[in-house]
Amino acid sequence: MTPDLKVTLAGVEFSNPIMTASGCCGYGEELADVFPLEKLGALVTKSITREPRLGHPPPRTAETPAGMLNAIGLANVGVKRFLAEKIPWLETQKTKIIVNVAGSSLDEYVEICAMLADCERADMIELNISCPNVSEGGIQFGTNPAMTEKVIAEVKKVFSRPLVAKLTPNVTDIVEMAKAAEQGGADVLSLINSMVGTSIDIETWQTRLTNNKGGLTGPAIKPIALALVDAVHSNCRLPIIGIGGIATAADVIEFLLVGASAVQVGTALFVEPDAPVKILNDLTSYLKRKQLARVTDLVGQVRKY
Amino acid sequence: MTPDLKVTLAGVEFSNPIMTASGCCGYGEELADVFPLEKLGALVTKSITREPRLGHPPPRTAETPAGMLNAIGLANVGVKRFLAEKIPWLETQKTKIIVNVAGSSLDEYVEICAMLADCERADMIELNISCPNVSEGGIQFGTNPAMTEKVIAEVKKVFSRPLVAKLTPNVTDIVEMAKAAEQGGADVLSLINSMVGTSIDIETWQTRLTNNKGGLTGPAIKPIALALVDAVHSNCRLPIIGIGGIATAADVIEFLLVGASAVQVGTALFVEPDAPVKILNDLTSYLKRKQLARVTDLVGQVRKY
Amino acid sequence: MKKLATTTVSVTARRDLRNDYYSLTFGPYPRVTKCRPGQFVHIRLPETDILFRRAMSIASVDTDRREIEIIFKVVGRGTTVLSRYRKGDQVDLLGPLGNTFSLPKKSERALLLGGGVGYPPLLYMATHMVRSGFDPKSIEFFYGGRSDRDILDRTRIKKLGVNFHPVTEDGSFGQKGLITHAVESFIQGQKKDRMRIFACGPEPMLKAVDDLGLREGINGELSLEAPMPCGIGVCLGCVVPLKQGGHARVCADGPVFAIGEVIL
Amino acid sequence: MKKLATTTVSVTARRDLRNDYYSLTFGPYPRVTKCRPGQFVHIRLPETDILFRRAMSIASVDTDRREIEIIFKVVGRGTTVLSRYRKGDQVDLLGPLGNTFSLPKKSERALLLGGGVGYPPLLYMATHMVRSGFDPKSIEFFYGGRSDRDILDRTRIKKLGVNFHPVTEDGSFGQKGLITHAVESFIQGQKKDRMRIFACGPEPMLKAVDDLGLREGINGELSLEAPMPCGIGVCLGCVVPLKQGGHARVCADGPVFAIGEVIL
Ligand SMILES: Cc1cc2nc3c(=O)[nH]c(=O)nc-3n(C[C@H](O)[C@H](O)[C@H](O)COP(=O)(O)OP(=O)(O)OC[C@H]3O[C@@H](n4cnc5c(N)ncnc54)[C@H](O)[C@@H]3O)c2cc1C
Ligand SMILES: Cc1cc2nc3c(=O)[nH]c(=O)nc-3n(C[C@H](O)[C@H](O)[C@H](O)COP(=O)(O)OP(=O)(O)OC[C@H]3O[C@@H](n4cnc5c(N)ncnc54)[C@H](O)[C@@H]3O)c2cc1C
Ligand SMILES: Cc1cc2nc3c(=O)[nH]c(=O)nc-3n(C[C@H](O)[C@H](O)[C@H](O)COP(=O)(O)O)c2cc1C
Ligand SMILES: Cc1cc2nc3c(=O)[nH]c(=O)nc-3n(C[C@H](O)[C@H](O)[C@H](O)COP(=O)(O)O)c2cc1C
Ligand code: FES
Ligand code: FES
Repeated sequence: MTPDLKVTLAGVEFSNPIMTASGCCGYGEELADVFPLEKLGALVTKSITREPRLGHPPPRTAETPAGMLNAIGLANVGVKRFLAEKIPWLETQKTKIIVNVAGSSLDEYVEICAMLADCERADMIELNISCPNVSEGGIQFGTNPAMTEKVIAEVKKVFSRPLVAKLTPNVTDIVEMAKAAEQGGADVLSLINSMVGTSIDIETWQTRLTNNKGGLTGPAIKPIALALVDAVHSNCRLPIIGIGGIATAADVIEFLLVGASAVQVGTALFVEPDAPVKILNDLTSYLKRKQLARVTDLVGQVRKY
Repeated sequence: MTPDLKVTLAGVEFSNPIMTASGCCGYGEELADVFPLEKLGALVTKSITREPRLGHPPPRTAETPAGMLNAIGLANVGVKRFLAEKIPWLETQKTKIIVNVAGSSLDEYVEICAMLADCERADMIELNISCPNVSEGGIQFGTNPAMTEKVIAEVKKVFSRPLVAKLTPNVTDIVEMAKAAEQGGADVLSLINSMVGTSIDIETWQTRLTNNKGGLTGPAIKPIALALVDAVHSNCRLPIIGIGGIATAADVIEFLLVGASAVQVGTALFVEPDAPVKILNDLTSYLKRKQLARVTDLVGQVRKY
Repeated sequence: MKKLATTTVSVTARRDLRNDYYSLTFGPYPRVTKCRPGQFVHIRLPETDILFRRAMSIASVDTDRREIEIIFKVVGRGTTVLSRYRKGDQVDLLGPLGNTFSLPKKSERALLLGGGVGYPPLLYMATHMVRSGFDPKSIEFFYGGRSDRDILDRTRIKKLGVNFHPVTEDGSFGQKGLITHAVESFIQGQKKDRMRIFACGPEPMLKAVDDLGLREGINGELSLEAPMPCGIGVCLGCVVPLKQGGHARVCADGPVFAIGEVIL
Repeated sequence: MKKLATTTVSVTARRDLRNDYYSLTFGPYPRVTKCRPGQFVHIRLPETDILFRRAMSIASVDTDRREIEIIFKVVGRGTTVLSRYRKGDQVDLLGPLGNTFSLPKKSERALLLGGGVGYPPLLYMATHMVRSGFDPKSIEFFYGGRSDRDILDRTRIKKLGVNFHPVTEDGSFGQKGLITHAVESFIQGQKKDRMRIFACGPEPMLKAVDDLGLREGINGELSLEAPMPCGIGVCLGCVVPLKQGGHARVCADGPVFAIGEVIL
């Protein structure tokens, strides 16, 4: 008997809990050369802003112990070209599409989401209120509960399908942010975005990123992400998409056990572009071995001392 | 010409900037079997509390990608036995001693520090206001600027030698905490303590630590620590002791470049107990190669884009 | 010589044993003369994605050739990496670490109990006793495993001249059953005050041995395992609770504890 | 066959070249027929403490034996790990990736410029041209390095029948000076519109070649390097600024760019 991998978040059914994380899968075209995107529960697009953005000048990535730093700076084609050029191709793909939206002002978030409202293939919007790589204000939303609540509430007025609030780990109390997001009307929470970090070249004494600092991601941050998902799950009723350092089915299972209903794979795609396929196979074997009928049987089942 | 490795923090001269971090070198006895402690700039003791503490039951460590989790739970002999049994041995060692103090109440901090005031070999006290592994309140001090300021101001009344405030990374704005510590009268800042994290055994579904969560340390967190030291150095005038994932001289140099005046080596001691000696040798070679007369020539010299 | 040090040694021999067990011999190891049965070395796995060293009991020493041997089973990431080491590869050892089994009186009967991967330190103990002039026939060497494939080094053990008692759960080699049952029936009707137990193996086995020793009034020692970040006593990660209260560090206060001493 | 895939292959040959250069040949590689000069493979270093794959230009292909070769110099952690691979070891390749050098017209004179570790893709280019029926004498193969020890594979290059122009900074082998100077003096008084440049090497060299091409009106292509987290175009980490504005991804839009196209 094949275990049931389907998960439902805010009324939307996903064929399985494995999604690709924003900024780690472009708009899907390249990954589609590696595996059929219908294998994915969902694809989350690179953050879309109102205007096209080049991002920061290179170098904008650096390798770190079991992780990486990036300060891409929200390079993207802008919402107009996204709708004109990227969505038509995405419409041909048999997977759910979550469009990640970033802005540097309340207006910008609302305007972009309004433009996506008519785009049926935007199954959900994920609000990136937590990107550490833009100075104009992106991260402020995610570190301030009132602003978190406000931006979500305003976006909900213009976008009727489910809204995912993507939380930053760079806060004293993530539960406070989760509750603010819930208060604002978020349907789902996703966490975590990257941790602020930096790296210095000891030969040149220069920072390794033109932005001087960047976002730390990859296996290194997995324990942090797990603790934060656990904290939010224990204190908030919204469904959670777990993100942070996921590379294997074992990682996915850890996130499900602490309360994530689905997960996103980010940095691991750079190392193994077909990681989602391997993860799905191994997750299925695990469920069979543990004689579990549904992947949802794992959610929140962690045993604490 | 041998480069000058001496550093002076708050008027105290250290023979070099390499210290061993609290909780990673016990009270020094074991490490003294590996190398003469006079090689160290300073030894920072395991956190001392008023009463002896057993700490949490095992398991209380777990391995993670390029890091580890610990929830030792401040196991220590208590201040009385520390003074009676540990200090006499430490007095025979030719290195500076920084006594790390932890408490679960303002009173406890003050009482311990008062007891240490007469102990001349406590060259400095490092206040652990940031331990994530005790539920009684330890971490609250470090995440609340008013309490941070208060506990430091009260301790300063009873302990006249320099005071180091050890900051937690688990906050939205570490600069705010640094300024509160400065306001309270701290002479030196040390950062970072561990990041909150967890890990789950996917076979048993049980958390890997009896405390259910623990502190993430080791190379994995180095980029985070560097960014935080950089932020504090750019916004606060107190000298900084950099901590987090340091294993090699290259790591030390990165910390000095972003503004640390000295560093502490923690988790790396578990892998290479003589890491400080190797670091010193490699640091000296580096200074020679770069034709720098003093290790202090590196402090804060990072070049930003 | 420093009391504690890391030493770079080379793999001088490698044996691929049955059922995913391997033996590696390292040398030249100048600290070989400091090694005693029950002690372990902490092995670095550099340039891998594994942070911590892995503890391995010393299985034998050759003071003339300045070599030490470890025997391990591949059960996880660390042992997989170890199993790839070939003759000539370099390895970094921290050790010898921990306390030691105490030698029994010559008049005593030594019951050596090795269960599965707990066998190596008892091989060392038996060899050391024989070399130290103990009558091999005063040594009862119990070796337990799931089945035939788990009982290593049979000729080697027999060569020592000890009384060899292999035990397998499925009875495919030696006595059938659990090692503790085999020991229990062996001691029936024997003088218990002249016996001493030395045991290493999985936790349930050690618990059963501890119970047996206490119940039957047989003194002895158990060698414990615990995850060991540092191995030298500074991290306090490897503790076990003691019956008298408090914790002991398995790495520095152990790994050998008296029967009745720890809470298993 | 999927457009993009990771493939597990074995090291089928290993050559330890001079001055810390190594050549590794991998096979059987079913995707060998898809490889073209200028492309690269992204090599995983599993179970090491190195997260990212490392990009390596394809240096030669053997479609009969289904093998590809890479040539690299040990300069850091990634290449140190690579240099330890021995015949029989397994390796995981993502590729072939990137665009390709475009073949010149048969009437054109091809100037191939390989500087240091930039040599491998030009070896492939030269071999491919000769195999595709280009007159070897229409190929000017410039190969620059610090000194004698940096010029690899001399017999192999000569065997191709191309015009070989080794250049070393210290003059210890071939012409003395910088590769770009050697090219400059070579083209003096020659018809520039019938020439095409193909270059790979360190950034200062590429910049000089770009300037030269623009100044002298010689068309051609440069193969760039950049740190490449993904290699397939999804991370946007490897971009270079374009003269026309905007960024190009070195991995997916390159690594080969026309002279005058990118800001170096
Ligand atoms: C004193 C002592 C002697 C031993 N002697 C032997 C022996 O002779 N033969 C033998 O086969 N085995 C021996 N072991 C067990 C051995 O050290 C390995 O831990 C065990 O084989 C696990 O295998 P692995 O490393 O491949 O597993 P892994 O899957 O890599 O690790 C198993 C789990 O333990 C954790 N872990 C492993 N090592 C540590 C550490 N140092 N600190 C914290 N957590 C850790 C890992 O994170 C993982 O969760 C001994 C252990 C001790 C303590
Ligand atoms: C298209 C292409 C083709 C190449 N072909 C060759 C070749 O044929 N022969 C050859 O010798 N070299 C080649 N290189 C360079 C090679 O990929 C290595 O990056 C280089 O040799 C550095 O060596 P290392 O990995 O040992 O250095 P390291 O010290 O391990 O890395 C050097 C620095 O670059 C960073 N870095 C390395 N790889 C990445 C990555 N994938 N993503 C982000 N950061 C990274 C590291 O973090 C480090 O800071 C090529 C590079 C590219 C992009
Ligand atoms: C190169 C890169 C670019 C990213 N870009 C975005 C982005 O545009 N928007 C966003 O919300 N998150 C972005 N992220 C964060 C990821 O979506 C994810 O939250 C983070 O990487 C943690 O997951 P991981 O450890 O699996 O990579 C980016 C991450 C990386 C590595
Ligand atoms: C096992 C362990 C125990 C620790 N105990 C203490 C402690 O008692 N008091 C304290 O202030 N910090 C303690 N720390 C934190 C370290 O002092 C240091 O801040 C942290 O480990 C980061 O440095 P590292 O990455 O070099 O280990 C402990 C860390 C570890 C790993
Ligand atoms: S392993 Fe660190 S105290 Fe025992
Ligand atoms: S390496 Fe990721 S886009 Fe080029």
